[in-house]
Amino acid sequence: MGSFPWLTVILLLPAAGAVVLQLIPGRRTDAIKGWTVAVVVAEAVLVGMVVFNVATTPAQGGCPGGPYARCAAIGLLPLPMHLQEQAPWITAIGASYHLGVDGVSAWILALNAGVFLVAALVVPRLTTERLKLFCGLMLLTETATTGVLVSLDLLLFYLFWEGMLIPLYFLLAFYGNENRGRATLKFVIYTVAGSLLMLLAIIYLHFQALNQGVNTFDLETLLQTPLAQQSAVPLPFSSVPTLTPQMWAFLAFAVAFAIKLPMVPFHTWLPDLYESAPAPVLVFFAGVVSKLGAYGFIRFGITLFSHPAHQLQPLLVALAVLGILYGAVMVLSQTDIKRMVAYASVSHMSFIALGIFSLDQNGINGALIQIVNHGIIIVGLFLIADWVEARTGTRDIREMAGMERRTPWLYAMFLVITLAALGLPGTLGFVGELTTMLGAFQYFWLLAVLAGVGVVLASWYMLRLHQGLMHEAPTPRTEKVRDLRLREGLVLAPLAALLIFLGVYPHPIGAVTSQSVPAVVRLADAGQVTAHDVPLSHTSGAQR
Amino acid sequence: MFPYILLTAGFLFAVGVLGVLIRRNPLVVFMSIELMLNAVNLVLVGYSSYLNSEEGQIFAFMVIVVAAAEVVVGLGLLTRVFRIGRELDVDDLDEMQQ
Amino acid sequence: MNGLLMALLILVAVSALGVVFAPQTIYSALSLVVTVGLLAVIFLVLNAQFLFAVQLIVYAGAVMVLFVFIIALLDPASEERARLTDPRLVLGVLAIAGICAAVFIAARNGVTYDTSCTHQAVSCMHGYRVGSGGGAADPYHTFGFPAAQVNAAGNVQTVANQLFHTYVLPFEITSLLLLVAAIGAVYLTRRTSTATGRGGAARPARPAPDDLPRESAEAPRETGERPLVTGGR
Amino acid sequence: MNPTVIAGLSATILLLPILGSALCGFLGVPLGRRFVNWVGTVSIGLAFAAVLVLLALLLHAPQGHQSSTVVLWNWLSLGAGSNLGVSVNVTVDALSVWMLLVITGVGFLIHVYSVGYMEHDPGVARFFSYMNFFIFAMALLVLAANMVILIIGWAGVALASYLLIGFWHDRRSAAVAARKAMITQVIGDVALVLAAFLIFVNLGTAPYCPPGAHCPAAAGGAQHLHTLNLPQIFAHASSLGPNSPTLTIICILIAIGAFAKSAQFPLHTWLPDAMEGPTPVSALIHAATMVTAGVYLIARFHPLFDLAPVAAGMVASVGMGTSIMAGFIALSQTDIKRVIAYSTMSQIGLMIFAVGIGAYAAGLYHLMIHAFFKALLFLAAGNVIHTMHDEQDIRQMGGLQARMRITAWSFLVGSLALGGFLFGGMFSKEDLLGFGTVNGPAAPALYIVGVAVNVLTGLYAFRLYGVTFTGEPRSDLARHAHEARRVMLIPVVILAALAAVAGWVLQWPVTIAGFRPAFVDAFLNPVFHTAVSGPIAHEPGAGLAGIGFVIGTGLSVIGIAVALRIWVRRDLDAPAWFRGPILGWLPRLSFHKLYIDELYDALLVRPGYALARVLRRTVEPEVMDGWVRGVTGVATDFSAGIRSVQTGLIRDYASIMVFFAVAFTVALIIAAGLVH
Repeated sequence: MGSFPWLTVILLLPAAGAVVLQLIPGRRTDAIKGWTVAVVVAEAVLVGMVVFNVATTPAQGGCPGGPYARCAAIGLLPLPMHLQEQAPWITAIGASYHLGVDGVSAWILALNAGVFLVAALVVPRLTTERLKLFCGLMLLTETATTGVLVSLDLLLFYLFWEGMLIPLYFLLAFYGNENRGRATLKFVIYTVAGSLLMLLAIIYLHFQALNQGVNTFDLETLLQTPLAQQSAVPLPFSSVPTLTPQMWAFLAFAVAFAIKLPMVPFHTWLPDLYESAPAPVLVFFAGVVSKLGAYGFIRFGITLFSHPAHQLQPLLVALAVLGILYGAVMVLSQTDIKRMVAYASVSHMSFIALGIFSLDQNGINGALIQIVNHGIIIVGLFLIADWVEARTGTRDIREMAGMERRTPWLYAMFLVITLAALGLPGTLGFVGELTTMLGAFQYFWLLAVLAGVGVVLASWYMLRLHQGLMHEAPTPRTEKVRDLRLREGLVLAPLAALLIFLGVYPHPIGAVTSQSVPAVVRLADAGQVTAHDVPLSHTSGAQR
Repeated sequence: MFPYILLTAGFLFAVGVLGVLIRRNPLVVFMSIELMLNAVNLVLVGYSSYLNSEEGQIFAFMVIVVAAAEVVVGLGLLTRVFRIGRELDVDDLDEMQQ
Repeated sequence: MNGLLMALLILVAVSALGVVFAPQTIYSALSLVVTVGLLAVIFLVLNAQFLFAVQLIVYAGAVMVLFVFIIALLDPASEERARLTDPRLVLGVLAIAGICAAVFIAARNGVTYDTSCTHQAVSCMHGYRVGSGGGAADPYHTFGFPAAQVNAAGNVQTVANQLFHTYVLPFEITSLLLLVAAIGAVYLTRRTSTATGRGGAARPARPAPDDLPRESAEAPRETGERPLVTGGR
Repeated sequence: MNPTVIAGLSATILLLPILGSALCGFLGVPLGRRFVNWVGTVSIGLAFAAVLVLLALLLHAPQGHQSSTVVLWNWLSLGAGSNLGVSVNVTVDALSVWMLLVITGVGFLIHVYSVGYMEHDPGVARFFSYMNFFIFAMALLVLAANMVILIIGWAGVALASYLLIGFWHDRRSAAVAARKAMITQVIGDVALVLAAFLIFVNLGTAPYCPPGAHCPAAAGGAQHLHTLNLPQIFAHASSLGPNSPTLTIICILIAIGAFAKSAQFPLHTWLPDAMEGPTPVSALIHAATMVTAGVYLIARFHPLFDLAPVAAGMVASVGMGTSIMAGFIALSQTDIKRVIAYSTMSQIGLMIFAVGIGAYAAGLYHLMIHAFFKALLFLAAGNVIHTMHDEQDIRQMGGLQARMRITAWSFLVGSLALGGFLFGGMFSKEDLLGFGTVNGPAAPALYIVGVAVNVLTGLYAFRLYGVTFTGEPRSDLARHAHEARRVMLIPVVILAALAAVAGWVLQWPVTIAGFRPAFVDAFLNPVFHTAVSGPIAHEPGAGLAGIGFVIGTGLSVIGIAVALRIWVRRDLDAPAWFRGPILGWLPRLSFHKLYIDELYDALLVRPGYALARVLRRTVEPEVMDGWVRGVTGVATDFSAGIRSVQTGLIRDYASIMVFFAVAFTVALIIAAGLVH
């Protein structure tokens, strides 16, 4: 790929598209949508090239099997990156414009480009008020999410992480159903609270490094800078592990990411928001924005804070498993199809969390696969829920039945997505759940068993959803529904086809992720090896 | 001598602040803001002289331009407010409360 | 020279007080004229001849004329004097004291540039050492004005040279800012059609009902009165 | 055997059905019924031909080369070391070919039959698409040489089963039954996946060496068996040692998977409900092939079960227990398909028992014979249901023998084969029961249960035959019944012929005058007699086998005879005994299927929904949102205090700002140590 700044291009292309969009007159809705689609298609093509490049070229850097101090001495960076760009940014405080792509971010980038493509395609041109504003905000969001995925500088990452909220806020606050105001407020408060904690932790890290004479926000540099172990402040309960400053910092990061992910008990903003947001926003919100929490855990959480991650591992995996089961049971109690999908999403996202916190190569690879998997599934499910709502005028599953007779294509596509969502072997869902559960199993067998209960519950609620809409005799609301339009079918069919294709041949994902995950796991394992340095390490998760 | 220049500038600035705080006439408030801007200019020029560097003067120049622009817009706003029949009192301009 | 400067500084301080405490607006304005004029002289003393000229022309000339003009135009009534117990007055005086004390202490104890300053101490920020032992490292122990040395090429030339080379972009941006301000002022002070009482004919005819979506798409750019933020659906 | 040829043939066997499925699914509706009928059946016929070629290759392969594993493509590879690395491998050996013969052979006949059965159904394209997909998934399941790929096939058949049970979408009962079947299958899948995890973590010491490649000697240090390839799993099974608890747990998990698929207690309740699907589906999936996959699975994993006698004993016991339980329930059911379904459950119980005690070949022998006669029974029942206009209650039937002679005779052949007299079952069932005399945990006890099942089998088989086909018609529908079309009769007749002849030809359980055909043993036993697998079941001696055969067949005949007297000649009013107060609970228990469905409903389903309700009404708003509200409450109180400051006057805001700015500056100066 030469020295051309591809990452900067994919980062700025959507924003540039949003700027150009302002030149189109507001009443030319066809031109507005056409331009938006053109921009996201171009972005998708470029991202495709980048991912292909990641898959086919060896990484630069990375520290194969050795202590990092030694690698640093010979100039090797801890993370094996495939494409990197670096330029000074705010030199006074050591922040730099450092972008990079590796196997961890490559497929999420592809997912990002894909869901924004879908979102642009499904924006209803005629019924969206102020279409130009909508499309512009959407493109800005894409730049922000891309920025989150390619930033290797903590400050830059934080900038995009928070910047993402601005267009999202307007999208959620202006568009959507009548409940949007409350839901948006809840989401924004949750997210900002988490992010501020993260900012504090980032500043803490910066000063930690500064104390050792390194003025930086750069992830790779911070990873090479061994953070001083500070004495813990004891808590009044002797059974509670004491919290070192690093653990506080990790918790701050973890809360920010856990809110975005979301993990139980930080999830209550999600059903409200998913219920009220419009479909195109949901497509990329559920499809990729929530995945960024998981990405953050992998990229920053467990690498920068390997000690605390290992010490809190039992808590984290317990929360993940709780999320799987809790989300699944909550689905069973819902009657609103969007809320059902929302809680199903909580359950599925917890699988991702489980994979990450197994701190194991299989688990983290699995989490990355599950990210792609769930991104595709949730996009499909929300589109279907939205289209069903538009056709029947209701979201209450009790008022719907028997749509199959009139909607065979919807039935078929919905079926494939349902099956992937319940993790049927042969779909991508199985690959993700198999590998995350394997990671969890290697940490502690009971986790995999409980996750397995979650899988069984998933088959229960997903079939309840699918059959509730499709089977039995039609109700008054559903007896005149029409099948998918060609346009809608052409959006859904690739999703369904991908779920099957990648289920039968998941190698392309695994081959890319497994190039980079070993480096992440080595970084995370650094915490385990010296866990005894930290007082009260009885919670350390070395049970293998 | 330099410390006294800084001291005077600080004083000018503080007096400007005081004006903003206690006066209700927007015109006087504007003038107080001008005072503050001038105080900053004094610091800039003082340092420029102290460090034998023209850059402070350049910045002071920019400040003067911005101040001029600000006065133009601000006074325009005031005439507007006056024209729609409001009394010239900053405490009446409290739409922010709603 | 120092005596002159000292005197100027004192005069400036006094006239500044006049701006704030003058009972009538026009006196405030005149005090301000005096203040900016004195400042211009201070600039001259500090070898900033160019700024001296600019200060006189822009401030004492243009800006203050504008102020006086507006005062004449609007004829504001004199307001009540602030009571001595007004918490804001107390706060303001305290602010004066605090700022002056802070500046004086900082200036007396020295804020010095120190190349040996690394990131070891809290008081050491990016090369500037703040705190004890200030005067010792001061490269200019005595405060003087080596005018001939500094401005061998001439102050105006030096400033212009910098302004049109190094700082040409900010310079152009400020010119743009002025332009925008001018346009804004014209926009703000123009006579609106409603104010002239020409009736509904001046307003654009209401669009036909079937035209509504287009109108809503166009509306924000047509009028300035629309609220900035409204609901979507 | 040439690997390329094997790979090509395996791929053909897999591709033909999936291709047929795709063609029917995507083009079936526009291209019409004829297209679907031809594509749907021919694809399976060709696959069957390919299986026959494989069989020929296998029979001509030299000794010791009768198993071949080939890699089709790399499925997933998560890097070196202890990371998952799975490739799509297929194994062709006697076991997989044996299963393929049943799947594609019986499958082909049932597909042909379906052409007639589904002739009036508008969803025929969907039907054949699903059926072909089932054949594909089943073929993948038996060909897979990797545990993950096996699980994919395993779930694929579950999916086909789900789709076909719920084939008639507008029936609520069908939807519920399909969901129940699927959830049960997912439980089995999860068990298998957990077993795979245990294997992954605990088994294996050598790095992966692909078949055919030159591998260096294993480097030291334990490594996970990250490929999950079956041959390697088996090769390393003994590394855990005999009777290891880990291996026992692995085997129990595999057995749970098998139980879910094969409808064994306690995961059996879905099978009778699964009869909601079209009858050919019941014949193919819920009788002949899919439900026997559990038997195949345990046979495939025989090296593990050989080393885990506790688990194997559990399997045998559960199989026999299910067998007698299902036989008991079958006695009182009134739905013609449910009776056959319970008999299927019972017969599979016997097969599970056989593989549990190590009599793999005997179990698989019964599997094939059972596929013949059970498919026959279902198809014949399908003819009856077809002519009765979807009426399935045998109390509405009767006297059909005169109206549909060929169907009735075929059904009789099937009943005899099931009952274990003259045909099919007499050979295969007695063969496996013979092993029961000398093998297994508590061999005599289980054997006695087994022969008791024989009596029950004869009873319910001929109860069904008698009530349905003999006597007087009990409804107008039955009076107007007529024989089925030829396309539906030919497969029935072929299956009847197979059920009648196969046992005589393939293998006898006893030696008569020194003569005993034993082709099944000869064909299959090399798979189970390998160097890595442990001891296999003891053959009963010739005398013992003879005595067992006489006892077993005798009891079958007694069961049949009693049934004939009660329900055909009607000169023995046996049910009267069970109307009294003493034994009255027995038929009720049987009729209500031992109340197991009700038990599950009360223990699992209702608590599940109740928990969900509690979570939604209480936990979510009070706990999950509650803690957040607690935090925000503090903030709200704080802001309420702050609000008084917000006067809306700019000067007040400015005052506050100034205050803090100055305070901050002063504080900074003091902190910087500038004040001495």
